Amino acid sequence: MTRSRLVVLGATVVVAAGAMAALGALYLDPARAAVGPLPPQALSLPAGTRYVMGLDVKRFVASPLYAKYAAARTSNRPQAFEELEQKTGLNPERDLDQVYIAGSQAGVPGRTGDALVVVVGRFDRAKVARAIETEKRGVTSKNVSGTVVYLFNESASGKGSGATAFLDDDTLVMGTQASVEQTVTARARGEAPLRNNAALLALLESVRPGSTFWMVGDQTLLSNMPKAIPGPGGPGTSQSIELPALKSLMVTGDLDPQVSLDITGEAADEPAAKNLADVVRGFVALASLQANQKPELKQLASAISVTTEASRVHVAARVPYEVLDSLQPRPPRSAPPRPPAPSAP
Amino acid sequence: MSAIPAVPAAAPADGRDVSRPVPFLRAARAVFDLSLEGMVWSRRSLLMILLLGLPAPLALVFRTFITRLPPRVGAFDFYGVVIAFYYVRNALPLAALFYATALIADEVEGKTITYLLTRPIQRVSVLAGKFAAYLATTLALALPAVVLTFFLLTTIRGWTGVGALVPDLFRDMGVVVLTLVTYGAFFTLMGVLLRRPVIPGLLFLFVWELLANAPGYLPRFTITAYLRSLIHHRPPDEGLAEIFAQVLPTALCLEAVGGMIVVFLAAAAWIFSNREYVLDQ
Amino acid sequence: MTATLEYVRASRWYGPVIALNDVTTTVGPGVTGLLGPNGAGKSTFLKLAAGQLAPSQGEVRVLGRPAWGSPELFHRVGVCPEPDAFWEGLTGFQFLMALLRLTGFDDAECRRRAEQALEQVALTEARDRKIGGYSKGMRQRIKMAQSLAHDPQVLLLDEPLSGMDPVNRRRIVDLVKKLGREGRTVLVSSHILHEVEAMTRRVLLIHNGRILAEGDVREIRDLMDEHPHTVALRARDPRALARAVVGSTHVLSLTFGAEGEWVTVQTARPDEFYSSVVDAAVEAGVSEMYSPDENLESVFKYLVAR
Amino acid sequence: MPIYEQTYRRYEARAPLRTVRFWPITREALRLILARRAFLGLLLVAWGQFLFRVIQIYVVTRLPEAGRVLPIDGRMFGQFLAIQTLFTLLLSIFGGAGLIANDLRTGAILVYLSRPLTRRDYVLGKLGVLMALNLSVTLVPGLLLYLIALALAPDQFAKWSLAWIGPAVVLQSVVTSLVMSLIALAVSSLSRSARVAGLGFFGLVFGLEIVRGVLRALYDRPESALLSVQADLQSLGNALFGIKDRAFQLPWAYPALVLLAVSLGCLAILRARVRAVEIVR
Repeated sequence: MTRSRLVVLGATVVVAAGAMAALGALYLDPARAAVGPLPPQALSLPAGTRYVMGLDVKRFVASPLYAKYAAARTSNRPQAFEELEQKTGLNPERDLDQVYIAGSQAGVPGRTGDALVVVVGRFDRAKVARAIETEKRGVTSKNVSGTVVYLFNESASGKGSGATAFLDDDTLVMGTQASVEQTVTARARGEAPLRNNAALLALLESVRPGSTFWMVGDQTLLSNMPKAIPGPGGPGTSQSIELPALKSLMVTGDLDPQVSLDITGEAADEPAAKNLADVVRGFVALASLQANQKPELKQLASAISVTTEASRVHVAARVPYEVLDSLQPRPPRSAPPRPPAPSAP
Repeated sequence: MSAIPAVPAAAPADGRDVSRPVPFLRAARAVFDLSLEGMVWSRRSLLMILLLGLPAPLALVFRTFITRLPPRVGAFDFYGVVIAFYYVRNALPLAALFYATALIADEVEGKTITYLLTRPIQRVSVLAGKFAAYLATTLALALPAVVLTFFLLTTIRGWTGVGALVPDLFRDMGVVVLTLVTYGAFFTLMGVLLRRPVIPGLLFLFVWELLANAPGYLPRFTITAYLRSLIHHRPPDEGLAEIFAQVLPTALCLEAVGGMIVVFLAAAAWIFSNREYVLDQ
Repeated sequence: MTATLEYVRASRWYGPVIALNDVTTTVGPGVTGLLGPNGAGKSTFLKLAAGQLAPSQGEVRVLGRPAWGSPELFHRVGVCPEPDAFWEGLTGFQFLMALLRLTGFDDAECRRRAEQALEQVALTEARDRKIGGYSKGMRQRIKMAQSLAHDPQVLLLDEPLSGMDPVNRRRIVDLVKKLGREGRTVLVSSHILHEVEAMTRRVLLIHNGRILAEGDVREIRDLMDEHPHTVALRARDPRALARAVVGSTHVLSLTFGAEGEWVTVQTARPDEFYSSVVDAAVEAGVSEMYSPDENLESVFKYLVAR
Repeated sequence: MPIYEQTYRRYEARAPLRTVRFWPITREALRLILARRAFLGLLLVAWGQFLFRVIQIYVVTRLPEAGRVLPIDGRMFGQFLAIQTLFTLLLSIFGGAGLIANDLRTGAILVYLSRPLTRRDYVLGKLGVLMALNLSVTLVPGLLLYLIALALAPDQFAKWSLAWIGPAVVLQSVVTSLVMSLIALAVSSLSRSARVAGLGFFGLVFGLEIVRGVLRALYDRPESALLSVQADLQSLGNALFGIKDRAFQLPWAYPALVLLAVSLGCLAILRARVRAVEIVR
């Protein structure tokens, strides 16, 4: 066994062990049972869901952005958190794991949309239930296939403006009454209506679990997005650039150690994708050309890369926090405090 | 003068079939064993061992000093930089140039080619055996480093979420193999074609392959554009070089890369089989 | 005599230089010396037989098959190349094992043949030393070993004795003679004439890419009657001997050696001279007699001078 | 008329040994290199940038506002020499890779060292070859460019405030050529094959540059620039020509120190490796 052969054998062993460990990690990973980043209980969301957003609270709280936000606001921690903790014993920073928002029509003008919020964490169910019941007024409860659903300001016709319910010990769902009830019934029957929405599942599968926040959706997510954006001349000028309709959008992002964003948009076809990519490239090039006035713009521009793959446009941005700080408009320097007026003789 | 009785031309006692060359695989295996000896464990490989193995210690530095030296890039992004920028764009093609151009040139330069060409084996099995030794050597140096780098970087926050990144690891290992085979085939052809392949090789890698960032159809005339499109890491490059980066469809890339490997190796085998090696006295 | 190597109007040129010029010959079993000065075309002649070069014109066949492009021939052909080049990192034993594996033997057979070949060239005790550390003689012998380890029927040896000390030289000469006696076809190329003379009497003289002559040295010499034969004799009374032979018509000239014991006679018809000189030799007390230009060197000189 | 004895006469070396003993080595090697057509092609490409700069000076003197896009001042020479450094890399491989490696392989070093030459003369001779090659693409075009600038734009350049450009070009060219030559020679002495030496040299210089690229993407600390020889040379050039660059913020003393250490290291390698006989263990 010559030394060269020993090296090759050793390498094969290392690679094989690595592959075994990787396969092990792949199949034993808890997130495995679900669809992409979604936990199993979220599969009881209605089949008509057209967009889903998710926030990993644990990662968000641990991120430098939150630390910066918490440091800035230490003096007046949000009152809402204080009240919430006294009433329900729930400290969002400590107890919440994930928050998902899903719906079918996102803010269609004139209709409030049927958004649903699913909160996963550790709850003291009794305390939360009592807190909801002792809400001042308009809280009633009804039993939907064995699960208590709380309705807020239930009208005469039995329609509440909002509803909430515990899907299980660590999952709370809130939203319009219809969608909450639909979800609760599906959950009780053990169905997973979301699995029938193949398009959304495909998008969810491509989301990298473990990212701090993510968002997937088809046209409805974009329906309230502006159709045209102001031309390079600035908002006042006449010409504006038509945005090609996107069939679907997927955004994933991380906040540690820098703000990193990966946006993938599926355009109607390849030319549309190239057109959209060129628009984004135009903006990035524009930003870097104005670098001499604002050097941080150049850094921002070089942190963005745009690539097209068939009908998909992929924009990747890696923005360090110092760049973000330098981009924020500096608070107007408050006038130096005027010397106290000389006291009257 | 009495005629000396000739040794009968019948098959020798050990039953070898002397009417045909040694079977291809057996000959290639013997050439592989002979070539591997001086390839991995030799002073000339020292630099390539460092170049191909370096990312693993770099990842270790990244991981251990992550608190004292806050990095600008996330762990998984750094892994992407290692695969896309360090390996596929630079280190692997350089290793291919280093080893593949020498497959035959070494033997000719050292005048030991005669021993190989006076054996009952087809010349194409000589090339196959040497190419396999090149692959074994470079993969033995690169793949463990890729695996170690991946685990060192993705398990910084524990093993949760690593499972989801595993498909990336296997895809990257596949692209590392494809990169070494493709560039290996190309530089084997160059090594057989040219007497001095080093400077043309370097000019190809670091001047011609810049076309990969050009707009339009130009990237399709390079090798790196296809290989880069096969990996899904998009590390933001300095400046606007990446601005025109386009990702070629995976199917096209696999076809192009496969075609290149077959064409380059077939051409190299044909040239090597028909060339006379007149070793100057 | 069945022909092992056949050259049919074979020519080979490198650009304007003609290395081998329209050669037709055959080489059969036994040891054949391929002789000629440097640049005469010996290496080209040998490389054509070893399938390293393709003939520019004509045909070269080994054991009935074209030499170029028939790798299967090397089951039965062994080549000992001229360059002193090795994989320096391998030991002698590993070198033989690697090349025997390339010849298609399995490991046990390789080991047996490698040890046997090392024994034949007396390198058994240096088997596990790196070739990089071998002396010049040992390197030449390990090169011989690799050419005969697979028991070939044809052996092509390119300058096998170059740079060897007398002891190793003697050992290789005996080995080649033994191989020739076993009926193998051994073609030994060399530009040192007395080396070849020690191994065989059958030669192939080559010069400027052409074959000057082929066959037994003495036959060639006898065919060259335009050059008188020289016979040197040592006698007790050289003057008496001279008086006895000077009368014969075939004696062309007579020279007396400086010490007064030697007489050198130039004769046109050596056979007649040998028969007529017997009685005179007894009376003059001849103690020694030999023919200085019967050897290869002079034959070659005469042929080249043509 | 007496007949003189023509037999052997003993040679008494009366003439003193020449002082510059290494020059024949340099001259012969250069003659061999200049005879190769490929070298002239490489030289032509290396002088391409010189032509571009001359045109740039001419255009800016005719259309002053073009100067805003392509300013012609002291910094232009710094950028010129920075780009030429890449050509010293190629020329060192082309001319230098085999300088000592071939002598070690063929044993020609025995022939050199059996002449009245010390090992220092041998190294100086070989170094002379590389210095000539490298200076021919840095110092010669650099000074020529400065003279042309003086001629074409006297009002801009013929000023005492810009008189430092000449000496700065000389210093930067000599330092660049010396460092690249020493490294190429040291690597050439570490191998017995010119191809391995050439690629080893490129792998070393370019490998360090890739590692710096990775570390910069990772930590963006100026110290990472010390790691790469090219970056050190560029830092020195920036300091000499007053070029501000975000990537090279360290004071010039550090890169200068690194280059000095690298040069001494190369000399140590040469002292150890340039030897008549190599002991095979």
